[in-house]
Amino acid sequence: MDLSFSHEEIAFRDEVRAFIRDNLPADIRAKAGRVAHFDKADVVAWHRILDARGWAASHWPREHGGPGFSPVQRYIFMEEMLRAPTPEPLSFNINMVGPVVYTFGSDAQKARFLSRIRSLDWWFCQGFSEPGAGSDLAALRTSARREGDEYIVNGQKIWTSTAHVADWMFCLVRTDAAAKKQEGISFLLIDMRTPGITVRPIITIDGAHHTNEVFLDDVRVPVANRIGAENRGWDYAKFLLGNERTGIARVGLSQGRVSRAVSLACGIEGLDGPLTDDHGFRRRVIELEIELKALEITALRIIDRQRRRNDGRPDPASSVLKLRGAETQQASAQLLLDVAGRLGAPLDADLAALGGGFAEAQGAAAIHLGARAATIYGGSSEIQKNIIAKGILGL
Amino acid sequence: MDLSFSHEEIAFRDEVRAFIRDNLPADIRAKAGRVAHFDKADVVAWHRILDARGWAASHWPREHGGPGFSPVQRYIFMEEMLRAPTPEPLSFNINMVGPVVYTFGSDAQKARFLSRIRSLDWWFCQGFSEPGAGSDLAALRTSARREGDEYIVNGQKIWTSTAHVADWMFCLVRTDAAAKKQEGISFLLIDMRTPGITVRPIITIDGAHHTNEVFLDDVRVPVANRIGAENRGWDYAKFLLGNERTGIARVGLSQGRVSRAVSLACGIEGLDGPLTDDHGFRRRVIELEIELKALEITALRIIDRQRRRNDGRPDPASSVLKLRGAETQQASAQLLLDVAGRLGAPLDADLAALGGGFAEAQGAAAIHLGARAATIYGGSSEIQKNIIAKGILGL
Amino acid sequence: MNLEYSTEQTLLADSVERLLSQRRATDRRAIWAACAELGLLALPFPEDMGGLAGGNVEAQIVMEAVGRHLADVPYIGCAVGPGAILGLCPETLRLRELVAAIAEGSRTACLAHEEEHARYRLAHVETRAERTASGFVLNGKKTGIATIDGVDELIVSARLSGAAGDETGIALFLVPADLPGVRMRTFPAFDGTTLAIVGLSDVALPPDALLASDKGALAALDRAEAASLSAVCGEAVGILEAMLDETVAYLKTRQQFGGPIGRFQALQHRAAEMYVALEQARSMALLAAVSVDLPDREERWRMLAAAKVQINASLRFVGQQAVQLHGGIGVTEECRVGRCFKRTAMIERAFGDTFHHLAVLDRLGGLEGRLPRTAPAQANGRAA
Amino acid sequence: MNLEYSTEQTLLADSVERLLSQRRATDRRAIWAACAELGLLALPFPEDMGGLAGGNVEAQIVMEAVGRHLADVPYIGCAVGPGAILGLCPETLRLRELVAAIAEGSRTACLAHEEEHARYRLAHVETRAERTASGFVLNGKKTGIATIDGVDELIVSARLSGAAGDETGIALFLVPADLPGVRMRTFPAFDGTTLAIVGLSDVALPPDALLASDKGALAALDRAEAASLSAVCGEAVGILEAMLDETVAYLKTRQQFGGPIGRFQALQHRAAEMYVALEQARSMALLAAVSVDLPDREERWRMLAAAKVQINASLRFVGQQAVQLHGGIGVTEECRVGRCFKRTAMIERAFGDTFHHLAVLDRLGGLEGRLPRTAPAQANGRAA
Repeated sequence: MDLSFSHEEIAFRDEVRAFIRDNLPADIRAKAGRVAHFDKADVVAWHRILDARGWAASHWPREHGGPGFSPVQRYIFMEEMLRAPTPEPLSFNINMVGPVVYTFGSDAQKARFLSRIRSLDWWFCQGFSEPGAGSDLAALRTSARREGDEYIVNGQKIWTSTAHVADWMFCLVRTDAAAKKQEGISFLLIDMRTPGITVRPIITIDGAHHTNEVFLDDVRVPVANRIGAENRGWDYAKFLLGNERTGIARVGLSQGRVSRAVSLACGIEGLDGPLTDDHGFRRRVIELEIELKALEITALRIIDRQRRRNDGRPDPASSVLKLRGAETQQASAQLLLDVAGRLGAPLDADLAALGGGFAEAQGAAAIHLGARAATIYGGSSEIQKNIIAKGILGL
Repeated sequence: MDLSFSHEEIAFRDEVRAFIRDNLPADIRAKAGRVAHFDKADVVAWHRILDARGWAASHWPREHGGPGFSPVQRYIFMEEMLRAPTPEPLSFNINMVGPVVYTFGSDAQKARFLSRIRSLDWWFCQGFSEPGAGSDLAALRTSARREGDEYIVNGQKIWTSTAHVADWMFCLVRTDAAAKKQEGISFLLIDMRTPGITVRPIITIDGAHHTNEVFLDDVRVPVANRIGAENRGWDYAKFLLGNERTGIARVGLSQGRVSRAVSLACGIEGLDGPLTDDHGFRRRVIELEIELKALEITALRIIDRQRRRNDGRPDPASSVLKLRGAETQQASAQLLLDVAGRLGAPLDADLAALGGGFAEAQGAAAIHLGARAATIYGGSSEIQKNIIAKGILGL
Repeated sequence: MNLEYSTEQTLLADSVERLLSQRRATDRRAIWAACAELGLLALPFPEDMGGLAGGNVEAQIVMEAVGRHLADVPYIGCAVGPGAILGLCPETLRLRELVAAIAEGSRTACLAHEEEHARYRLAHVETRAERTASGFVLNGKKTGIATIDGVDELIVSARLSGAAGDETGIALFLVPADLPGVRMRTFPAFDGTTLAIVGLSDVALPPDALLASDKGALAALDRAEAASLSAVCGEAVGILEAMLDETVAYLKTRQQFGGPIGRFQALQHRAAEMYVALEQARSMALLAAVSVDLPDREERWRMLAAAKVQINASLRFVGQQAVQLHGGIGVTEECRVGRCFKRTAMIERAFGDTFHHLAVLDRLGGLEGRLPRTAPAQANGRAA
Repeated sequence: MNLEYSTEQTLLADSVERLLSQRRATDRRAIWAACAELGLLALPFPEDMGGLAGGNVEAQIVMEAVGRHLADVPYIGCAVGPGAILGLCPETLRLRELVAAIAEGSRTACLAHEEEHARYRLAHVETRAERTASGFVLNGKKTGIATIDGVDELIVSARLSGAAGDETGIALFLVPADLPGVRMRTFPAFDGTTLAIVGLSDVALPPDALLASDKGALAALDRAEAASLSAVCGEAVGILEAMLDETVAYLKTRQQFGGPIGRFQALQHRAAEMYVALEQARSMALLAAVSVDLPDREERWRMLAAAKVQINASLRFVGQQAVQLHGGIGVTEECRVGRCFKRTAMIERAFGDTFHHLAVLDRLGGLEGRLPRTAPAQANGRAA
């Protein structure tokens, strides 16, 4: 048993670290850790820098343009990016639709879409959730009626993050209304410029326009843009949702926040001297450090098991990573705002110009507020507990 | 709005305090706070001392031998006993079967039972739970078949605390097997000397023989010992379970444990000097103190509301008292054992003779282990949450 | 012991509730005028200055409604705080006129005490006041000021002597906001309320601008802090109520997996825990209200610190649960619970956060004084 | 990185599991003999003394099975601890013979280091050793000793110089339990295991009874403490597994309100949280195992302290949930979960409780060393 990385793995980590140091644009670096979401331009810029190095699609097989990383390398790569932090390669493209296309797509679809997905020439968003179908995704009602070589799509999607900047949407639609819930669903790729698509912003409590409602009104989608067989979309969606979840704990992101909280606290005088002497603060830091260490090792254990099983099936234990990962992201964001104190109050970015304290604390509130979504999106904590109870404990 | 006690109430508190100081036998005082349960002899001795003062049945109406306390006086009286701590007047007699008898009993039953219940001439135990009927009490199956002037009772009770020292048991039995769950249940008083009763001890994790299984095998109970109408026992049981729950938070008990933990900690040197300097310990004490203060005020608020409503119906908000009260009893017991550390390990009471530390820590483990039942017995925490969700929030 | 509202208190609660449930929260000035009409603005001021001498329970009644309706009414900064301060200042004609004008809504005043580096410490004042031949000159910066647009008068703390954190040497001044050298900048806080920063550059004041100094000034600030903490506990209770109500309603109506999600026991139990947190907060708000005027400074701050710690915990727990139980909609601006959540985060750090008040209790040997003290007592824990 | 058991480790796990699932936990001597037969007693000792030089993972494998079966096997006190100590002592004929006898089960030894006032501090030794013409004389009292009935040899720490808490001046002695002046009293602990107290009154020892002194003795004790902490983490994982398994089985079978209680979502979610706590504990046990031999003392104790804090939290959470979900039966002696719960409470305070290890981490500036240190580093936090 050996928990430490091998020499090769450490060399790889150093290589990634050096690459980030040398290639992350200065303007993006300046925002790092101070924003809840990077802008599209930042994501694209960094994504393309990675792609030029062959690293944008870190867990794709080499044959489809991936770098051929081992599971441990993938983990190291992701954590180094989070720890910096850099923007992340667009998950919708890299973790979601890409693997669906190279696993279930036709040769023509692979030829048309794969390299553009990888390089982020086309930005994808995810059209899954609907107002009546959140955790109960299979209750979706957006319909796709076949007319010749086209589907006519009608319905409404919600929580469609980045839809307002996306070129394409991968989308679950109901192609057989008579079939049972999970059956009769198909998986379409929809060009966002198609007439009949309306994107309405949803402003979240962090003040950001990150997500949207998408209305589909007689939207015509070529049948050629359907992935796989008609009415089998649920299978592809399940594959997509189970895919590559070892990075889901995002330990590096939380570690970065704890580090920022401690360095912010160093400059703050409280009741009993520097805030770094406050016992309540110290205790919260230490308890978070312990939780994150446990989570990191749990992630490595799951990776190790996957490496040995090597069957590519999702491990229900990765629900632990999503569950505790989201909680520690929230706890670290909360800690950051707690340290910022009253200096974290301004929403107005210009205030940063006003004074040292306000500038130092910038973004703390938005990061805290943005982090509340971590236990809701991508399979809520309740869903993760259901998965553990049923999938692992057999309850 | 005034949260402080009136001069009269403070005078009453002082009177109770002085009475306890002057009348609690020295041998009982020596055990105070060091045992999870007082012995029968201790309970009886103190109960009778209280009864001689007219205080044993603190919330009974004056006409039935109660002292005519106001709700606030009752609260003060209970809390002072817990804080001392003294044995408590036997709940089965005073809080449970007594009020049922004076509310629903016949004149003959009142004449025969009430004063003996009050004075503890007869020790009662509670025959409600059964192996298949715990939280789901109405699922009970112990049957009572009528034969002339007698019921023939057959079945099994469980969690019958003090059955092995009791003179009587008040007992729910099924008198109509055909009726729906809650109907067809009757409320009997059973003399524990009746042939056919077998008491089997259940040893709990605190090492105590406090509770039992009771087997009833053709036990003949005079119909005259049935309270109220046949098949209406469920109503009386509900009345009993809802009765007088403001003392249920037992704040004084937990406060006493916190005090003992702090004074124990004063004598212990840890990593950074006296354990009372340990920040983790101090934080736990302070957080418990805050929680207990909130709970105390919540109890007073509920008492105040009851005083104004004055309808005698149970307030579902008192579930808050049971829920948080049980949790703080556990937290304070846990704190005590945590302070005791390795000195709390011995189960062997003789070890107290060995050394200062072991003697000081005596009973900490048994109190901690015994406290685990607090969230289970008397309506588990889950049941309390159900009551709040349904009874208050309408879910 | 008497925990029932008086007839007047019940009437007050009803009328504030009516006022805030009728108005949209957008027009702050109009709401302020309506508050004046109801007499709410006279409430925190002493009778001998023409106020209504309302107590801390009354202030909580107002703020509970403010919280319940998520109203953006700077009642604490512009009424409770000034009322507590001015009540301890010697009565003068000028103050009587000011209080009358505040009460009728024709003038406004706010407390400008907090500073960037104060971190909840009451005596941390860096702003300097120098005595001059013609009065005083003030220099410094005040932050985190809860105020109304176009406020007329600022009650400013400044230091005549000593270093930041010293308990002596602080003075209070009445500063018209339109004086030369006073630069006020308002900005939106993350919860949507308005805060202000005030820069003071060589602000010249006449001698009668001095409201109080030294012990008197510190006592007045201490009282304002205590009264404000109590009032914000009331606001917290109102927000907790709103979040619980919204969540229970949502659980009853939101359909998923073929029925309302409120039928799931896991969610019922969490709603029950939210109720418990609300009840405990209500109890501690009550404790805060009756503790503001405790004569012993240490006893007072023990109770107030405990109240704030508990209420912060309830805010955090209930806020998180409310958002989580709403799912995606809970983190949007259009959802009331989302907006409530932001307000909870702001209230948590108003008048001392949990780190601060636990440190205060730690210093004082805990709520019951059981523990040995850790440092020379600096009672309300606001000194450096 | 390699987190797979080797073939030998898998075999070891299987054979210990087989041993403990076949035997009733009552006859401690018989189980001990069976352990010897399996080679488990040779495992913690170094090869050059005739041991099998098993590592910390192997010790955890043994203890995980001990925990899972709630076996009363003092493997830590009588094998892991002595193995770690003797491995750092100069090899002598006498030690070789002793180790061979321990390995075959014909003789037993245990560590007698803890004292009444030690409170988890490694260097807190009050027992005195005086040099005499013929060797040494020991006086003092040792407590909390995990041992087997009729143990033959005690490895006793005693102080040649200095005051309790000093890192220098400690020595280790091999003390036959039947020497005049050695009085051992065993007693049942609340979890049903056996502990002992040893009184030492003018116990005369020959010169060769000295195993190590000063830095060597402290290093050996430190290593024993680290190895024991790691091993008890393994036991904790075994108990956590047992409690989760029992609880899941109970939820599936216990009928209430017309069906198995495991259908209630509130209970499912709590079982899921128990699983999470188990997985996190498993990860931290792994961390402990690979950290025992870290050369840097501070780094070592950071990792070990973090592991113990997390595992204590898992024990507390899972133990409480397991008992609560069992209801009344959970607090009885006849219920396995009730007995597991008692064991968790004992393990929580074995080799440092949460107060202690959090204080250690506090001193060292946290797990990642981000925080400023609070006191001169006393690496494993065991010095006064």
